[in-house]
Amino acid sequence: MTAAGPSPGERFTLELPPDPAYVSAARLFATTIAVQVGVEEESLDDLKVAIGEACARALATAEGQPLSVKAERADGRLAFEVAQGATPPGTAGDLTSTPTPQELAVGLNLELITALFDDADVVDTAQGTPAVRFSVKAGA
Amino acid sequence: MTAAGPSPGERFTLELPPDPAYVSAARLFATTIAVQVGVEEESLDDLKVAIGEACARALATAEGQPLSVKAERADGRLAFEVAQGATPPGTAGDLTSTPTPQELAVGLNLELITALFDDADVVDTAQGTPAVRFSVKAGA
Amino acid sequence: MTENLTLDTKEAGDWTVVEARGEVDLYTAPRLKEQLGGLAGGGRPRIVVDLEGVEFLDSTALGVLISGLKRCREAGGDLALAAPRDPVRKVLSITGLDRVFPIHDTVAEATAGP
Amino acid sequence: MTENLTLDTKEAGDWTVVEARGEVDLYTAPRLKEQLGGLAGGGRPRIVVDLEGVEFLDSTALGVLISGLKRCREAGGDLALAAPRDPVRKVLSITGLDRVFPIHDTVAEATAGP
Ligand SMILES: Nc1ncnc2c1ncn2[C@@H]1O[C@H](COP(=O)(O)OP(=O)(O)O)[C@@H](O)[C@H]1O
Ligand SMILES: Nc1ncnc2c1ncn2[C@@H]1O[C@H](COP(=O)(O)OP(=O)(O)O)[C@@H](O)[C@H]1O
Repeated sequence: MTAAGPSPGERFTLELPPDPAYVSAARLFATTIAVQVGVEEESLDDLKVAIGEACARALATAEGQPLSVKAERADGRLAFEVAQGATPPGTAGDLTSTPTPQELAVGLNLELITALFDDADVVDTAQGTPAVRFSVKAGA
Repeated sequence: MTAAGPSPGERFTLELPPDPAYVSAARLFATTIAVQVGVEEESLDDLKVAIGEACARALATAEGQPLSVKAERADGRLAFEVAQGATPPGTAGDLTSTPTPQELAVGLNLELITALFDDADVVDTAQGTPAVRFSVKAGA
Repeated sequence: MTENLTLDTKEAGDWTVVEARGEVDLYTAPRLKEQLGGLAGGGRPRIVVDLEGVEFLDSTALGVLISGLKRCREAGGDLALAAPRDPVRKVLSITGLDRVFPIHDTVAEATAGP
Repeated sequence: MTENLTLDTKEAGDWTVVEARGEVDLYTAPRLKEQLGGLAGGGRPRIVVDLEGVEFLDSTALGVLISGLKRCREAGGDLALAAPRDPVRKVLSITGLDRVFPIHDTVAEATAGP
Protein backbone atom coordinates (compact mmCIF):
# COMPACT_ATOMS: atom_id res chain seq x y z
CA MET A 1 0.00 0.00 0.00
CA THR A 2 2.05 2.89 -1.29
CA ALA A 3 1.28 6.25 -2.82
CA ALA A 4 3.09 5.31 -6.02
CA GLY A 5 1.10 6.07 -9.16
CA PRO A 6 -0.77 3.39 -11.02
CA SER A 7 1.28 1.14 -13.29
CA PRO A 8 0.54 0.06 -16.90
CA GLY A 9 -1.83 -2.78 -17.76
CA GLU A 10 -4.48 -1.66 -15.30
CA ARG A 11 -8.09 -2.70 -15.87
CA PHE A 12 -11.27 -0.89 -14.90
CA THR A 13 -14.77 -2.34 -15.11
CA LEU A 14 -18.19 -0.82 -14.60
CA GLU A 15 -21.51 -2.62 -14.89
CA LEU A 16 -24.84 -0.88 -14.48
CA PRO A 17 -28.50 -1.77 -14.95
CA PRO A 18 -29.63 -1.22 -18.57
CA ASP A 19 -31.52 1.97 -17.86
CA PRO A 20 -31.05 5.45 -19.36
CA ALA A 21 -30.95 6.77 -15.79
CA TYR A 22 -27.47 5.30 -15.30
CA VAL A 23 -25.75 6.42 -18.48
CA SER A 24 -24.62 9.60 -16.72
CA ALA A 25 -22.88 7.40 -14.11
CA ALA A 26 -21.04 5.65 -16.95
CA ARG A 27 -19.88 8.99 -18.34
CA LEU A 28 -18.72 10.07 -14.88
CA PHE A 29 -16.86 6.77 -14.38
CA ALA A 30 -15.01 7.24 -17.67
CA THR A 31 -13.98 10.83 -17.03
CA THR A 32 -12.96 10.07 -13.42
CA ILE A 33 -10.65 7.26 -14.52
CA ALA A 34 -9.36 9.37 -17.39
CA VAL A 35 -8.45 12.25 -15.08
CA GLN A 36 -6.77 9.84 -12.69
CA VAL A 37 -4.54 8.33 -15.38
CA GLY A 38 -3.60 11.74 -16.76
CA VAL A 39 -5.78 12.10 -19.85
CA GLU A 40 -5.67 15.72 -20.99
CA GLU A 41 -8.58 17.89 -19.95
CA GLU A 42 -9.33 18.83 -23.58
CA SER A 43 -10.27 15.21 -24.30
CA LEU A 44 -12.75 14.82 -21.45
CA ASP A 45 -15.75 16.32 -23.25
CA ASP A 46 -15.18 14.10 -26.29
CA LEU A 47 -14.86 11.13 -23.98
CA LYS A 48 -18.17 11.94 -22.31
CA VAL A 49 -19.88 12.14 -25.69
CA ALA A 50 -18.40 8.87 -26.95
CA ILE A 51 -19.21 6.92 -23.78
CA GLY A 52 -22.74 8.32 -23.76
CA GLU A 53 -23.31 7.35 -27.41
CA ALA A 54 -21.82 3.90 -26.95
CA CYS A 55 -24.08 3.30 -23.95
CA ALA A 56 -27.14 4.58 -25.86
CA ARG A 57 -26.32 2.21 -28.70
CA ALA A 58 -25.87 -0.62 -26.17
CA LEU A 59 -29.33 0.04 -24.74
CA ALA A 60 -30.76 0.01 -28.28
CA THR A 61 -29.01 -3.20 -29.37
CA ALA A 62 -28.78 -5.31 -26.24
CA GLU A 63 -32.09 -5.09 -24.47
CA GLY A 64 -31.97 -6.37 -20.91
CA GLN A 65 -28.17 -6.82 -20.80
CA PRO A 66 -26.29 -4.76 -18.20
CA LEU A 67 -24.47 -1.69 -19.41
CA SER A 68 -20.80 -2.68 -19.39
CA VAL A 69 -17.93 -0.22 -19.73
CA LYS A 70 -14.35 -1.45 -19.48
CA ALA A 71 -11.12 0.46 -19.68
CA GLU A 72 -7.55 -0.69 -19.88
CA ARG A 73 -4.50 1.45 -19.40
CA ALA A 74 -1.54 0.21 -21.38
CA ASP A 75 1.17 1.58 -23.66
CA GLY A 76 0.42 5.16 -22.69
CA ARG A 77 -3.21 4.97 -23.74
CA LEU A 78 -6.52 4.40 -22.01
CA ALA A 79 -8.66 2.07 -24.16
CA PHE A 80 -12.41 1.89 -23.60
CA GLU A 81 -14.71 -0.96 -24.53
CA VAL A 82 -18.49 -0.63 -24.29
CA ALA A 83 -20.41 -3.89 -24.77
CA GLN A 84 -23.04 -3.91 -27.51
CA GLY A 85 -25.84 -6.32 -28.33
CA ALA A 86 -26.25 -8.49 -31.41
CA THR A 87 -29.60 -6.94 -32.37
CA PRO A 88 -29.05 -4.49 -35.20
CA PRO A 89 -29.93 -0.95 -34.11
CA GLY A 90 -33.63 -0.27 -34.70
CA THR A 91 -34.56 -0.38 -38.38
CA ALA A 92 -36.05 2.99 -39.08
CA GLY A 93 -39.28 1.38 -40.32
CA ASP A 94 -41.55 3.27 -42.72
CA LEU A 95 -39.22 5.77 -44.33
CA THR A 96 -42.05 8.21 -45.04
CA SER A 97 -42.92 8.52 -41.38
CA THR A 98 -41.16 11.05 -39.17
CA PRO A 99 -38.43 9.24 -37.24
CA THR A 100 -38.66 9.31 -33.45
CA PRO A 101 -35.84 11.04 -31.55
CA GLN A 102 -34.53 7.61 -30.56
CA GLU A 103 -34.40 6.49 -34.18
CA LEU A 104 -32.58 9.64 -35.20
CA ALA A 105 -30.22 9.14 -32.29
CA VAL A 106 -29.23 5.56 -33.10
CA GLY A 107 -28.07 6.74 -36.51
CA LEU A 108 -25.91 9.35 -34.85
CA ASN A 109 -24.30 7.15 -32.17
CA LEU A 110 -21.46 5.76 -34.24
CA GLU A 111 -21.18 8.87 -36.37
CA LEU A 112 -20.32 10.89 -33.28
CA ILE A 113 -17.96 8.33 -31.78
CA THR A 114 -15.97 7.85 -34.99
CA ALA A 115 -15.85 11.59 -35.60
CA LEU A 116 -14.32 12.13 -32.16
CA PHE A 117 -11.94 9.16 -31.92
CA ASP A 118 -9.80 8.11 -34.89
CA ASP A 119 -9.44 4.53 -33.75
CA ALA A 120 -13.12 4.01 -32.87
CA ASP A 121 -14.52 0.73 -34.13
CA VAL A 122 -17.19 -1.89 -33.51
CA VAL A 123 -15.29 -5.12 -32.92
CA ASP A 124 -16.09 -8.66 -31.83
CA THR A 125 -14.83 -9.37 -28.34
CA ALA A 126 -13.23 -12.64 -27.23
CA GLN A 127 -16.72 -13.60 -25.98
CA GLY A 128 -18.11 -13.28 -29.50
CA THR A 129 -20.27 -10.28 -28.66
CA PRO A 130 -19.74 -6.92 -30.33
CA ALA A 131 -18.31 -3.91 -28.53
CA VAL A 132 -17.52 -0.31 -29.33
CA ARG A 133 -13.82 0.37 -28.80
CA PHE A 134 -11.77 3.53 -28.84
CA SER A 135 -8.78 4.91 -26.97
CA VAL A 136 -7.39 8.16 -25.72
CA LYS A 137 -3.86 9.23 -24.84
CA ALA A 138 -3.06 8.75 -21.15
CA GLY A 139 -0.42 10.51 -19.07
CA ALA A 140 3.07 9.15 -18.54
CA MET B 1 -35.48 2.64 -23.92
CA THR B 2 -37.78 4.72 -21.73
CA ALA B 3 -37.28 7.41 -19.15
CA ALA B 4 -38.99 5.30 -16.48
CA GLY B 5 -37.05 5.13 -13.24
CA PRO B 6 -34.93 2.16 -12.31
CA SER B 7 -36.74 -0.91 -11.00
CA PRO B 8 -35.89 -3.06 -7.94
CA GLY B 9 -33.29 -5.84 -8.05
CA GLU B 10 -30.77 -3.75 -9.95
CA ARG B 11 -27.08 -4.60 -9.72
CA PHE B 12 -24.07 -2.32 -9.96
CA THR B 13 -20.46 -3.45 -10.20
CA LEU B 14 -17.18 -1.56 -10.13
CA GLU B 15 -13.72 -3.08 -10.42
CA LEU B 16 -10.55 -1.04 -10.17
CA PRO B 17 -6.83 -1.73 -9.96
CA PRO B 18 -5.70 -2.35 -6.36
CA ASP B 19 -4.09 1.04 -5.92
CA PRO B 20 -4.81 3.74 -3.33
CA ALA B 21 -5.08 6.19 -6.24
CA TYR B 22 -8.43 4.69 -7.25
CA VAL B 23 -10.20 4.52 -3.90
CA SER B 24 -11.60 8.01 -4.49
CA ALA B 25 -13.19 6.69 -7.73
CA ALA B 26 -14.84 3.93 -5.68
CA ARG B 27 -16.25 6.48 -3.25
CA LEU B 28 -17.55 8.57 -6.15
CA PHE B 29 -19.13 5.50 -7.77
CA ALA B 30 -20.97 4.66 -4.55
CA THR B 31 -22.31 8.16 -3.95
CA THR B 32 -23.32 8.59 -7.60
CA ILE B 33 -25.37 5.40 -7.56
CA ALA B 34 -26.79 6.29 -4.17
CA VAL B 35 -27.96 9.70 -5.36
CA GLN B 36 -29.47 8.13 -8.46
CA VAL B 37 -31.54 5.62 -6.46
CA GLY B 38 -32.75 8.25 -4.02
CA VAL B 39 -30.56 7.72 -0.97
CA GLU B 40 -30.93 10.73 1.33
CA GLU B 41 -28.23 13.36 1.13
CA GLU B 42 -27.51 13.05 4.88
CA SER B 43 -26.27 9.50 4.34
CA LEU B 44 -23.80 10.30 1.57
CA ASP B 45 -20.90 11.34 3.80
CA ASP B 46 -21.24 8.19 5.90
CA LEU B 47 -21.36 6.15 2.71
CA LYS B 48 -18.14 7.76 1.47
CA VAL B 49 -16.40 6.94 4.73
CA ALA B 50 -17.59 3.33 4.79
CA ILE B 51 -16.66 2.64 1.15
CA GLY B 52 -13.27 4.25 1.67
CA GLU B 53 -12.57 2.16 4.77
CA ALA B 54 -13.79 -1.05 3.14
CA CYS B 55 -11.51 -0.40 0.15
CA ALA B 56 -8.57 0.41 2.42
CA ARG B 57 -9.14 -2.86 4.28
CA ALA B 58 -9.38 -4.69 0.94
CA LEU B 59 -6.01 -3.29 -0.13
CA ALA B 60 -4.53 -4.40 3.20
CA THR B 61 -5.98 -7.92 3.13
CA ALA B 62 -6.10 -8.86 -0.55
CA GLU B 63 -2.83 -7.77 -2.08
CA GLY B 64 -2.91 -7.77 -5.86
CA GLN B 65 -6.65 -8.47 -6.17
CA PRO B 66 -8.73 -5.81 -7.95
CA LEU B 67 -10.78 -3.49 -5.80
CA SER B 68 -14.36 -4.71 -6.20
CA VAL B 69 -17.43 -2.78 -5.10
CA LYS B 70 -20.89 -4.15 -5.79
CA ALA B 71 -24.26 -2.70 -5.01
CA GLU B 72 -27.73 -4.13 -5.25
CA ARG B 73 -30.93 -2.22 -5.02
CA ALA B 74 -33.75 -4.30 -3.61
CA ASP B 75 -36.55 -3.99 -1.05
CA GLY B 76 -36.11 -0.27 -0.73
CA ARG B 77 -32.45 -0.50 0.23
CA LEU B 78 -29.13 -0.17 -1.54
CA ALA B 79 -26.78 -2.90 -0.28
CA PHE B 80 -23.04 -2.58 -0.82
CA GLU B 81 -20.48 -5.36 -0.88
CA VAL B 82 -16.75 -4.67 -0.94
CA ALA B 83 -14.57 -7.73 -1.56
CA GLN B 84 -11.90 -8.46 1.04
CA GLY B 85 -8.91 -10.77 1.04
CA ALA B 86 -8.28 -13.79 3.22
CA THR B 87 -5.03 -12.38 4.67
CA PRO B 88 -5.73 -11.08 8.17
CA PRO B 89 -5.14 -7.32 8.35
CA GLY B 90 -1.48 -6.58 9.18
CA THR B 91 -0.41 -7.79 12.61
CA ALA B 92 0.83 -4.72 14.41
CA GLY B 93 4.24 -6.35 15.03
CA ASP B 94 6.41 -5.18 17.90
CA LEU B 95 3.95 -3.58 20.29
CA THR B 96 6.56 -1.28 21.78
CA SER B 97 7.28 0.33 18.42
CA THR B 98 5.19 3.24 17.20
CA PRO B 99 2.56 1.89 14.80
CA THR B 100 2.66 3.23 11.26
CA PRO B 101 -0.35 5.26 10.07
CA GLN B 102 -1.38 2.25 7.96
CA GLU B 103 -1.34 -0.02 11.00
CA LEU B 104 -3.39 2.43 13.01
CA ALA B 105 -5.76 2.75 10.07
CA VAL B 106 -6.44 -0.98 9.62
CA GLY B 107 -7.66 -1.13 13.21
CA LEU B 108 -10.05 1.71 12.49
CA ASN B 109 -11.51 0.42 9.20
CA LEU B 110 -14.18 -1.82 10.62
CA GLU B 111 -14.69 0.34 13.68
CA LEU B 112 -15.76 3.22 11.45
CA ILE B 113 -17.93 1.14 9.13
CA THR B 114 -19.81 -0.57 11.96
CA ALA B 115 -20.24 2.71 13.81
CA LEU B 116 -21.85 4.26 10.74
CA PHE B 117 -23.99 1.37 9.47
CA ASP B 118 -25.99 -0.78 11.89
CA ASP B 119 -26.08 -3.79 9.58
CA ALA B 120 -22.37 -3.69 8.63
CA ASP B 121 -20.68 -7.07 8.72
CA VAL B 122 -17.82 -9.09 7.29
CA VAL B 123 -19.46 -12.08 5.60
CA ASP B 124 -18.38 -14.94 3.40
CA THR B 125 -19.62 -14.55 -0.15
CA ALA B 126 -20.97 -17.36 -2.31
CA GLN B 127 -17.43 -17.52 -3.78
CA GLY B 128 -16.02 -18.34 -0.33
CA THR B 129 -14.12 -15.06 -0.08
CA PRO B 130 -14.89 -12.52 2.64
CA ALA B 131 -16.60 -9.21 1.93
CA VAL B 132 -17.68 -6.17 3.89
CA ARG B 133 -21.44 -5.66 3.57
CA PHE B 134 -23.74 -2.89 4.67
CA SER B 135 -26.84 -1.21 3.34
CA VAL B 136 -28.53 2.17 3.22
CA LYS B 137 -32.15 3.18 2.73
CA ALA B 138 -32.97 3.91 -0.93
CA GLY B 139 -35.77 6.06 -2.32
CA ALA B 140 -39.16 4.67 -3.34
CA MET C 1 -34.26 10.38 -8.42
CA THR C 2 -31.94 13.26 -9.20
CA GLU C 3 -32.74 15.83 -11.80
CA ASN C 4 -29.72 16.39 -13.99
CA LEU C 5 -31.70 18.74 -16.21
CA THR C 6 -33.75 21.77 -15.23
CA LEU C 7 -36.06 23.51 -17.70
CA ASP C 8 -37.52 27.00 -17.31
CA THR C 9 -39.80 28.74 -19.75
CA LYS C 10 -40.37 32.43 -20.28
CA GLU C 11 -42.11 34.41 -23.01
CA ALA C 12 -40.44 37.08 -25.14
CA GLY C 13 -43.12 38.44 -27.48
CA ASP C 14 -44.01 35.73 -30.00
CA TRP C 15 -41.06 33.69 -28.85
CA THR C 16 -40.90 31.27 -25.99
CA VAL C 17 -37.49 30.85 -24.42
CA VAL C 18 -36.82 27.41 -22.98
CA GLU C 19 -33.85 27.73 -20.67
CA ALA C 20 -32.15 24.38 -20.19
CA ARG C 21 -29.51 23.76 -17.56
CA GLY C 22 -27.50 20.63 -16.86
CA GLU C 23 -27.27 17.51 -18.97
CA VAL C 24 -29.63 16.71 -21.84
CA ASP C 25 -29.21 13.02 -22.56
CA LEU C 26 -31.31 9.95 -23.29
CA TYR C 27 -32.59 10.01 -19.72
CA THR C 28 -33.54 13.67 -19.43
CA ALA C 29 -34.34 14.50 -23.08
CA PRO C 30 -37.93 13.15 -22.91
CA ARG C 31 -38.80 16.06 -20.63
CA LEU C 32 -37.44 18.53 -23.16
CA LYS C 33 -39.41 16.74 -25.90
CA GLU C 34 -42.61 17.10 -23.91
CA GLN C 35 -41.93 20.77 -23.31
CA LEU C 36 -41.18 21.54 -26.97
CA GLY C 37 -44.13 19.45 -28.22
CA GLY C 38 -46.49 21.20 -25.83
CA LEU C 39 -45.40 24.63 -27.07
CA ALA C 40 -45.38 23.74 -30.79
CA GLY C 41 -48.77 22.06 -30.52
CA GLY C 42 -50.20 24.70 -28.21
CA GLY C 43 -49.98 27.76 -30.43
CA ARG C 44 -46.45 28.86 -29.39
CA PRO C 45 -44.37 27.43 -32.25
CA ARG C 46 -41.56 30.01 -32.08
CA ILE C 47 -39.05 28.59 -29.64
CA VAL C 48 -35.54 29.52 -28.57
CA VAL C 49 -33.77 26.82 -26.63
CA ASP C 50 -31.26 28.60 -24.39
CA LEU C 51 -28.31 26.22 -24.13
CA GLU C 52 -26.02 28.46 -22.11
CA GLY C 53 -26.39 26.28 -19.00
CA VAL C 54 -26.14 22.97 -20.86
CA GLU C 55 -22.91 21.13 -20.09
CA PHE C 56 -23.66 18.03 -22.07
CA LEU C 57 -25.96 17.10 -24.92
CA ASP C 58 -26.17 13.70 -26.60
CA SER C 59 -27.66 12.34 -29.81
CA THR C 60 -31.05 11.68 -28.23
CA ALA C 61 -31.18 15.35 -27.32
CA LEU C 62 -30.30 16.22 -30.91
CA GLY C 63 -33.16 13.98 -32.06
CA VAL C 64 -35.52 15.81 -29.71
CA LEU C 65 -34.37 19.18 -31.04
CA ILE C 66 -34.81 18.00 -34.65
CA SER C 67 -38.33 16.72 -34.03
CA GLY C 68 -39.11 19.95 -32.18
CA LEU C 69 -37.82 21.94 -35.14
CA LYS C 70 -40.09 20.03 -37.49
CA ARG C 71 -43.15 20.49 -35.35
CA CYS C 72 -42.44 24.20 -35.00
CA ARG C 73 -41.95 24.67 -38.74
CA GLU C 74 -45.07 22.64 -39.53
CA ALA C 75 -46.96 25.01 -37.24
CA GLY C 76 -45.55 28.05 -39.06
CA GLY C 77 -42.88 28.81 -36.46
CA ASP C 78 -39.22 28.00 -35.94
CA LEU C 79 -36.86 26.58 -33.36
CA ALA C 80 -33.59 28.38 -32.71
CA LEU C 81 -30.69 27.54 -30.44
CA ALA C 82 -28.94 30.15 -28.32
CA ALA C 83 -25.55 30.33 -26.60
CA PRO C 84 -24.30 26.76 -26.98
CA ARG C 85 -21.01 26.12 -25.17
CA ASP C 86 -18.03 24.77 -27.08
CA PRO C 87 -18.64 21.05 -26.39
CA VAL C 88 -22.27 21.39 -27.48
CA ARG C 89 -21.28 23.44 -30.53
CA LYS C 90 -18.85 20.66 -31.48
CA VAL C 91 -21.59 18.03 -31.40
CA LEU C 92 -23.86 20.27 -33.51
CA SER C 93 -21.05 20.79 -35.99
CA ILE C 94 -20.03 17.12 -36.31
CA THR C 95 -23.61 16.14 -37.09
CA GLY C 96 -24.11 19.02 -39.52
CA LEU C 97 -27.00 20.26 -37.42
CA ASP C 98 -25.34 23.68 -37.13
CA ARG C 99 -26.61 24.17 -40.69
CA VAL C 100 -30.11 22.94 -39.82
CA PHE C 101 -30.87 25.10 -36.78
CA PRO C 102 -30.66 28.86 -36.52
CA ILE C 103 -27.93 29.29 -33.91
CA HIS C 104 -27.42 32.58 -32.06
CA ASP C 105 -24.80 33.72 -29.57
CA THR C 106 -27.42 35.16 -27.22
CA VAL C 107 -31.10 34.72 -26.48
CA ALA C 108 -31.69 38.42 -27.20
CA GLU C 109 -30.27 37.99 -30.70
CA ALA C 110 -32.46 34.94 -31.28
CA THR C 111 -35.70 36.66 -30.28
CA ALA C 112 -34.86 39.89 -32.12
CA GLY C 113 -35.56 38.22 -35.49
CA PRO C 114 -38.67 38.85 -37.60
CA MET D 1 -2.22 12.37 -11.91
CA THR D 2 -4.74 14.62 -10.20
CA GLU D 3 -4.10 16.18 -6.88
CA ASN D 4 -7.12 15.70 -4.65
CA LEU D 5 -5.31 17.32 -1.75
CA THR D 6 -3.52 20.65 -1.61
CA LEU D 7 -1.32 21.62 1.33
CA ASP D 8 -0.17 25.13 2.17
CA THR D 9 2.00 26.11 5.10
CA LYS D 10 2.29 29.43 6.87
CA GLU D 11 3.90 30.51 10.13
CA ALA D 12 2.07 32.14 13.01
CA GLY D 13 4.65 32.85 15.71
CA ASP D 14 5.79 29.53 17.18
CA TRP D 15 2.99 27.78 15.36
CA THR D 16 3.00 26.46 11.84
CA VAL D 17 -0.40 26.34 10.18
CA VAL D 18 -0.81 23.54 7.63
CA GLU D 19 -3.83 24.39 5.53
CA ALA D 20 -5.26 21.27 3.92
CA ARG D 21 -7.88 21.39 1.20
CA GLY D 22 -9.65 18.52 -0.56
CA GLU D 23 -9.59 14.87 0.38
CA VAL D 24 -7.13 13.32 2.82
CA ASP D 25 -7.23 9.59 2.24
CA LEU D 26 -4.87 6.64 1.91
CA TYR D 27 -3.66 8.03 -1.41
CA THR D 28 -3.02 11.64 -0.42
CA ALA D 29 -2.23 11.23 3.31
CA PRO D 30 1.46 10.32 2.74
CA ARG D 31 2.06 13.89 1.59
CA LEU D 32 0.54 15.21 4.80
CA LYS D 33 2.68 12.78 6.79
CA GLU D 34 5.81 14.05 5.09
CA GLN D 35 4.83 17.64 5.76
CA LEU D 36 4.08 17.04 9.47
CA GLY D 37 7.18 14.90 9.96
CA GLY D 38 9.37 17.55 8.36
CA LEU D 39 8.03 20.25 10.67
CA ALA D 40 8.13 18.15 13.86
CA GLY D 41 11.64 16.93 13.10
CA GLY D 42 12.83 20.33 11.83
CA GLY D 43 12.37 22.41 14.95
CA ARG D 44 8.77 23.51 14.30
CA PRO D 45 6.86 21.02 16.47
CA ARG D 46 3.84 23.27 17.14
CA ILE D 47 1.42 22.57 14.34
CA VAL D 48 -2.17 23.52 13.60
CA VAL D 49 -3.76 21.49 10.82
CA ASP D 50 -6.43 23.71 9.29
CA LEU D 51 -9.18 21.34 8.20
CA GLU D 52 -11.69 23.94 7.01
CA GLY D 53 -11.19 22.99 3.36
CA VAL D 54 -11.14 19.23 3.97
CA GLU D 55 -14.21 17.51 2.59
CA PHE D 56 -13.17 14.00 3.39
CA LEU D 57 -10.77 12.34 5.79
CA ASP D 58 -10.26 8.61 6.22
CA SER D 59 -8.61 6.36 8.80
CA THR D 60 -5.21 6.56 7.13
CA ALA D 61 -5.39 10.32 7.51
CA LEU D 62 -6.27 9.83 11.19
CA GLY D 63 -3.24 7.59 11.53
CA VAL D 64 -1.07 10.30 9.99
CA LEU D 65 -2.47 12.90 12.38
CA ILE D 66 -1.87 10.61 15.37
CA SER D 67 1.71 9.90 14.39
CA GLY D 68 2.20 13.63 13.77
CA LEU D 69 0.81 14.37 17.22
CA LYS D 70 3.26 11.95 18.83
CA ARG D 71 6.25 13.37 17.00
CA CYS D 72 5.23 16.91 17.93
CA ARG D 73 4.75 16.04 21.58
CA GLU D 74 8.05 14.12 21.69
CA ALA D 75 9.70 17.28 20.37
CA GLY D 76 8.06 19.37 23.10
CA GLY D 77 5.31 20.76 20.88
CA ASP D 78 1.72 19.89 20.06
CA LEU D 79 -0.56 19.24 17.10
CA ALA D 80 -3.97 20.90 17.06
CA LEU D 81 -6.82 20.62 14.60
CA ALA D 82 -8.81 23.65 13.46
CA ALA D 83 -12.23 24.13 11.87
CA PRO D 84 -13.18 20.55 10.99
CA ARG D 85 -16.43 20.30 9.02
CA ASP D 86 -19.27 18.15 10.32
CA PRO D 87 -18.36 14.94 8.42
CA VAL D 88 -14.75 15.19 9.60
CA ARG D 89 -15.86 16.00 13.15
CA LYS D 90 -18.04 12.87 13.07
CA VAL D 91 -15.10 10.65 12.13
CA LEU D 92 -13.00 12.22 14.91
CA SER D 93 -15.80 11.64 17.38
CA ILE D 94 -16.51 8.01 16.40
CA THR D 95 -12.85 7.12 16.86
CA GLY D 96 -12.56 9.03 20.13
CA LEU D 97 -9.81 11.15 18.62
CA ASP D 98 -11.73 14.30 19.48
CA ARG D 99 -10.46 13.66 23.01
CA VAL D 100 -6.88 13.08 21.84
CA PHE D 101 -6.36 16.20 19.72
CA PRO D 102 -6.86 19.79 20.76
CA ILE D 103 -9.68 20.86 18.39
CA HIS D 104 -10.47 24.52 17.77
CA ASP D 105 -13.20 26.23 15.79
CA THR D 106 -10.74 28.59 14.11
CA VAL D 107 -7.05 28.73 13.32
CA ALA D 108 -6.76 32.01 15.26
CA GLU D 109 -8.09 30.30 18.39
CA ALA D 110 -5.65 27.42 17.93
CA THR D 111 -2.57 29.63 17.61
CA ALA D 112 -3.65 31.97 20.43
CA GLY D 113 -2.76 29.33 23.05
CA PRO D 114 0.35 29.48 25.28
N1 LIG E 1 -29.36 11.83 -38.19
C1 LIG E 1 -29.27 13.09 -38.62
N2 LIG E 1 -28.07 13.67 -38.67
C2 LIG E 1 -27.94 14.92 -39.08
N3 LIG E 1 -28.96 15.67 -39.49
C3 LIG E 1 -30.17 15.12 -39.46
C4 LIG E 1 -30.39 13.83 -39.03
N4 LIG E 1 -31.70 13.55 -39.12
C5 LIG E 1 -32.27 14.64 -39.58
N5 LIG E 1 -31.35 15.59 -39.80
C6 LIG E 1 -31.58 16.93 -40.31
O1 LIG E 1 -32.80 17.41 -39.82
C7 LIG E 1 -33.56 17.95 -40.87
C8 LIG E 1 -34.91 17.33 -40.88
O2 LIG E 1 -34.77 15.92 -40.89
P1 LIG E 1 -35.30 14.97 -42.07
O3 LIG E 1 -36.22 13.99 -41.47
O4 LIG E 1 -34.11 14.37 -42.76
O5 LIG E 1 -36.00 16.00 -43.10
P2 LIG E 1 -37.52 16.06 -43.63
O6 LIG E 1 -38.15 17.14 -42.77
O7 LIG E 1 -37.31 16.47 -45.05
O8 LIG E 1 -38.16 14.72 -43.45
C9 LIG E 1 -32.86 17.66 -42.18
O9 LIG E 1 -32.51 18.86 -42.78
C10 LIG E 1 -31.63 16.86 -41.83
O10 LIG E 1 -30.47 17.45 -42.35
N1 LIG F 1 -6.74 3.12 16.51
C1 LIG F 1 -6.95 4.14 17.34
N2 LIG F 1 -8.19 4.57 17.56
C2 LIG F 1 -8.41 5.60 18.38
N3 LIG F 1 -7.46 6.25 19.02
C3 LIG F 1 -6.20 5.86 18.83
C4 LIG F 1 -5.88 4.79 17.99
N4 LIG F 1 -4.54 4.63 18.01
C5 LIG F 1 -4.07 5.55 18.84
N5 LIG F 1 -5.07 6.28 19.32
C6 LIG F 1 -4.95 7.39 20.26
O1 LIG F 1 -3.77 8.12 19.98
C7 LIG F 1 -3.06 8.33 21.17
C8 LIG F 1 -1.65 7.88 21.02
O2 LIG F 1 -1.65 6.54 20.54
P1 LIG F 1 -1.05 5.29 21.36
O3 LIG F 1 -0.04 4.65 20.46
O4 LIG F 1 -2.16 4.38 21.78
O5 LIG F 1 -0.43 5.94 22.68
P2 LIG F 1 1.04 6.01 23.20
O6 LIG F 1 1.56 7.34 22.77
O7 LIG F 1 0.86 5.91 24.69
O8 LIG F 1 1.79 4.85 22.62
C9 LIG F 1 -3.69 7.55 22.29
O9 LIG F 1 -4.14 8.45 23.27
C10 LIG F 1 -4.83 6.82 21.67
O10 LIG F 1 -6.06 7.08 22.34
